[in-house]
Amino acid sequence: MLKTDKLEYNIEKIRGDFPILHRQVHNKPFVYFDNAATTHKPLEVIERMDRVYRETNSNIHRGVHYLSDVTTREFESARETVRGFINARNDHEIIFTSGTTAGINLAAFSFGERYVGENDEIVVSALEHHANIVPWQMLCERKRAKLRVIPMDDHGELDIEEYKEMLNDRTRLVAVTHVANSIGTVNPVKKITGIAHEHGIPVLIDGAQAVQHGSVDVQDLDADMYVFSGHKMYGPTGIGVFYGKENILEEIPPYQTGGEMVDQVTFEKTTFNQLPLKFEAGTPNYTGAIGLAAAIDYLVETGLDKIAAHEKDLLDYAAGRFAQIDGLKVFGAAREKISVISFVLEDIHPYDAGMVIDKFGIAVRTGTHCAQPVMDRFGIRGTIRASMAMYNTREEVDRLCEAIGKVKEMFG
Amino acid sequence: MLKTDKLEYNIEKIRGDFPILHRQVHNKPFVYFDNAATTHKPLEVIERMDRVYRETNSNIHRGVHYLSDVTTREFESARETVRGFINARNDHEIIFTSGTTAGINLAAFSFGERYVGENDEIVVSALEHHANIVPWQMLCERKRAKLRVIPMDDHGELDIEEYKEMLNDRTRLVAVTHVANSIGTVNPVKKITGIAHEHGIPVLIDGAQAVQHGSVDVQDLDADMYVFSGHKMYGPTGIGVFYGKENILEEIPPYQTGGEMVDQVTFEKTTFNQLPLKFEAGTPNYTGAIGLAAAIDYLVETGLDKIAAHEKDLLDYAAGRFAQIDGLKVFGAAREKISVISFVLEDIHPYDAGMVIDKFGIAVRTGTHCAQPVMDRFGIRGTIRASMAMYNTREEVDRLCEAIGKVKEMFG
Amino acid sequence: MDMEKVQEEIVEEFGLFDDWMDKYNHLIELSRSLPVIDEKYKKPEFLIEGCQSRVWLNAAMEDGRVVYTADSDAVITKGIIALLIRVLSGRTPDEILENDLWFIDRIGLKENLSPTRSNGLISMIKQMKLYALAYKAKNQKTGRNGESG
Amino acid sequence: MDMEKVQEEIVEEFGLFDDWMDKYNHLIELSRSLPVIDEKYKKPEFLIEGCQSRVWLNAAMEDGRVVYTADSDAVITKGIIALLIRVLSGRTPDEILENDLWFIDRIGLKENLSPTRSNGLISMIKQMKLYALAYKAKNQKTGRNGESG
Ligand SMILES: Cc1ncc(COP(=O)(O)O)c(C=O)c1O
Ligand SMILES: Cc1ncc(COP(=O)(O)O)c(C=O)c1O
Repeated sequence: MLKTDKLEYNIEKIRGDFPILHRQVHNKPFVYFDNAATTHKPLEVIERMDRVYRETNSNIHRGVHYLSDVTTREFESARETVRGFINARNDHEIIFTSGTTAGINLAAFSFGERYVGENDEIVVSALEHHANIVPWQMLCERKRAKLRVIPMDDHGELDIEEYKEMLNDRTRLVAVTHVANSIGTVNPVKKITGIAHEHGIPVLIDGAQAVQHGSVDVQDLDADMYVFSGHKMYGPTGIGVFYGKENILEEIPPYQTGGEMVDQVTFEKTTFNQLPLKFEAGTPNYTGAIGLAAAIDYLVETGLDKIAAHEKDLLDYAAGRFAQIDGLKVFGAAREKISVISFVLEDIHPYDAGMVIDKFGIAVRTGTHCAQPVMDRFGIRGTIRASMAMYNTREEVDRLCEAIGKVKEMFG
Repeated sequence: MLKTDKLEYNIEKIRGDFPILHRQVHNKPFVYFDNAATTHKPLEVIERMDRVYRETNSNIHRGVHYLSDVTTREFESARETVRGFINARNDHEIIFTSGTTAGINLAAFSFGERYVGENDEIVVSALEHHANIVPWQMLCERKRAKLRVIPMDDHGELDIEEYKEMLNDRTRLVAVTHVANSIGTVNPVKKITGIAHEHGIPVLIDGAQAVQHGSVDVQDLDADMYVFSGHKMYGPTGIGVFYGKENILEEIPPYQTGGEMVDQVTFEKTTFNQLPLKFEAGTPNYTGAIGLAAAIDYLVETGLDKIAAHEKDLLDYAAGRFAQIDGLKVFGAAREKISVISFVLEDIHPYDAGMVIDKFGIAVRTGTHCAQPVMDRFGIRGTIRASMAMYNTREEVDRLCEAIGKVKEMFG
Repeated sequence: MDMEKVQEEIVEEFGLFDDWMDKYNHLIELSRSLPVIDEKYKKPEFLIEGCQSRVWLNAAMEDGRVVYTADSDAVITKGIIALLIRVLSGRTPDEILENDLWFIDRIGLKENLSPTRSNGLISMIKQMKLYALAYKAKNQKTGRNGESG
Repeated sequence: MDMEKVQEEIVEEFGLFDDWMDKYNHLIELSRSLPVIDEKYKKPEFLIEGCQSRVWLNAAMEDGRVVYTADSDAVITKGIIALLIRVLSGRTPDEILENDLWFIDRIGLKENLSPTRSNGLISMIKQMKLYALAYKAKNQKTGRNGESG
């Protein structure tokens, strides 16, 4: 156990670590509730990347010179940090990508080329972000395969019985989100994976909204593939992770090709390098990977359990306050739910609401949240979404409620 | 004309802008001649990205809140900066990618899906980096198309007559590098494009080694597609540019799919967004794009012509000094050549040489430089490559010569 | 009143309000004055792309002048279109095409009213001008204003 | 001399040199002592992956001991293999598999000699141990050292 585990969750210290939280917006103290879109960065991350550029920058792997070696080591050590973070078995199962979307596209292409043919089926859920729908649709179109969708109920929970019915000997892959970005449902991914495995079907989990809110253990989940983004977990933009079990990564063909990931190149034939290089074509975003490792260090030092507890308290508090607001309707009432409240105000367009809330210096997101099918399911065109992070406070929730009051006053 | 054009090239000021140049390596002042692998970053770039994370960070496009708007504007203004830099006709012809390799893979997939079929031909040159070979090989394998290679002569110049012969009514695309990273040849890309266009064949140019060394005008070159990386032009890692003419971008299908690049998503059907979003799936590396724009501003302010003149002086000086070293053989003697000297020392393995040169605090690269076919063409297994940038000096060339002297003494 | 005058009037109106809440309230007020599009035109063909809220726009030619009707599901957006219509509706195609909408910047519509989706605003104006252009072309074809295509 | 002793000896030897040029010169010297692999083994099957320079390695069993021969096209690499062979060659498989090569860190081979490609060094050691493992398995099969598999 970490030594900090015994300390209180020091919210003031944590807020002090994030420079941007101390600015003003529209002459009001800034309140940021758009964390599901992207999170802010602690000083550790900002300064770590700054240091790369000022002191050690060099391209990695093939250089014999000193700084190339230093940067290679830091990049590979970032890989080891990620491995430890999600408890993967091997470093070479960690592939750096530019983000979740890139990771899912990698999977859809490489896994698809190897395993998916005509009339085969891919299963996704009704709770997916577009990033975990469209690449599979494109694959199905290319291969004439079928996309099947696990339905959800009115609470925003997936129907596991339906899911069981859906699996058959044409099912090649199940791709589900760990946490739904639109309404916060935490899916029972371990159960979902277990059921798929009974049929020998591999599972990809979209962890974009999960890794920043609690510990994830890919071996415990027995996930075959797991993807996430750096920028949503307090790390930099332009970096993400694709985890794949070794046997899958060995089996599937590379996705992007180019320098570094090849072994031998002639115009007649090219052979590919070993894992993880096989999947990392071109110069990787090594600065981003090093920054991501700094973010992970920060999360681990703070303690993911403590973060989860703090965020749960915030969510409960916000739910309680929202329940008292007339005409406010929350979408998503799953028993397991994380950090996101998606709501509408009766007869008020989310866009109108968002524009007024913004004037209070408060950032929320409005619209479909790249999850149009979820909106369709609820028969709405969009919501106002407040998504919380480790640095948010109850006072900020109060300020949001105040702004909502004003919205109602203006448009009610 | 820029006002700075009248000033001298102030190398001391320029070196002052790059913090890393002032460090020591192995207790010696650091000399960096590995610029073709990656370049260092001026303060403007480092501080610009730092500012994003400290002051304005937010995910772009779909937010109604203030900082989302600020970041969206900065991201789109970075796109406009890139457009101006390569003189593209429209902003929406500029697609942000994670680097050159990603850009070429985009082209190989999207152009390939639309235009390449069985027995069609793709033409590349003998001077390509692996990034501009392997994606086309993979495409050819998938589509049963053929890869043709423009040969080069002993000077490292492409054989334009052979190239003309090679084009036929099965040729779908010509993909050539603007500048060869391995030996510095500047290809006559305008001529190559003109010849292809006589046959109605589009041309993709790999500008990874060109944009940092002189002005590039995609309209003047009449390039159909042009790709480059931020990290090789004094910008950050994890960002690059894919330029495509509007009509091509409209015609070809998207590559990666996911959030932001879609218009409507249902499980039955997805329609795609307009350019450039159609090609920018997921959260783009907006910090990287803003950093890249800062790098471009820095290059433009310094003056690309002046940089080119400075680098030419360095190259000539180095060539002159190298000519006096017994047993040193330079590969690549093209009439048009940029910033790279690739050489071997008689009977000495490049790796041995590189290790000793490193001890002098000097960074050079050794090996095949991701251009194995170039090495094969010359019948060698690798070279020592010194690649120069805007901040290098004649004194640094002298120090390299001194180190080479020591190498010869030790292994001779 | 010519277009310049109307724009000046709007700038003056907005100048009365110190803070943004008041400006928003004014837009909400204005939204009620929007000449509402006929229900039968509330179809995808009349929807403007690039807006976070849905905007439908139609135009008709009356006595050589373009008359716009519109609607939106968001109130503030409606207020904005009402402003655009106040300036542009009932003008000749040439007036619409040649005049600059400088009032937008002056009342801070672009920067302050619709933070991210000034895209939406641009799309609306573009669509309004497209209608004007279409009617102008039609007029020219039928020879009504004497110029040749 | 046992493996510990040989490693101590090497550390002492390298301790004599203050600067890296001298250490390199010593490696160049050592490269000449490398027991060179037979030309017929200079084939892809004997090539070690992960090295910037090419390294060929072979092993034979003589009286229960593994004897290595090798070559490389780079001199410093040859010197490094010569060191590895000095420590490991002529030992029993068990000795090779059980003993730690601590001398590498002590003379700074990993950090300082081959800056990036300590990968190559790791591959070499791995390959040498693999040979030992293979011979051990073979011995066990033929029952020569009494243990069962
Ligand atoms: C000519 C050329 N093309 C492509 C690349 C690949 O660029 P990146 O690694 O940034 O994707 C390089 C980089 O070495 C290059 O020199
Ligand atoms: C569940 C989920 N999946 C995928 C993504 C896409 O992530 P990125 O934009 O970083 O590629 C997101 C981001 O909104 C998400 O919330």
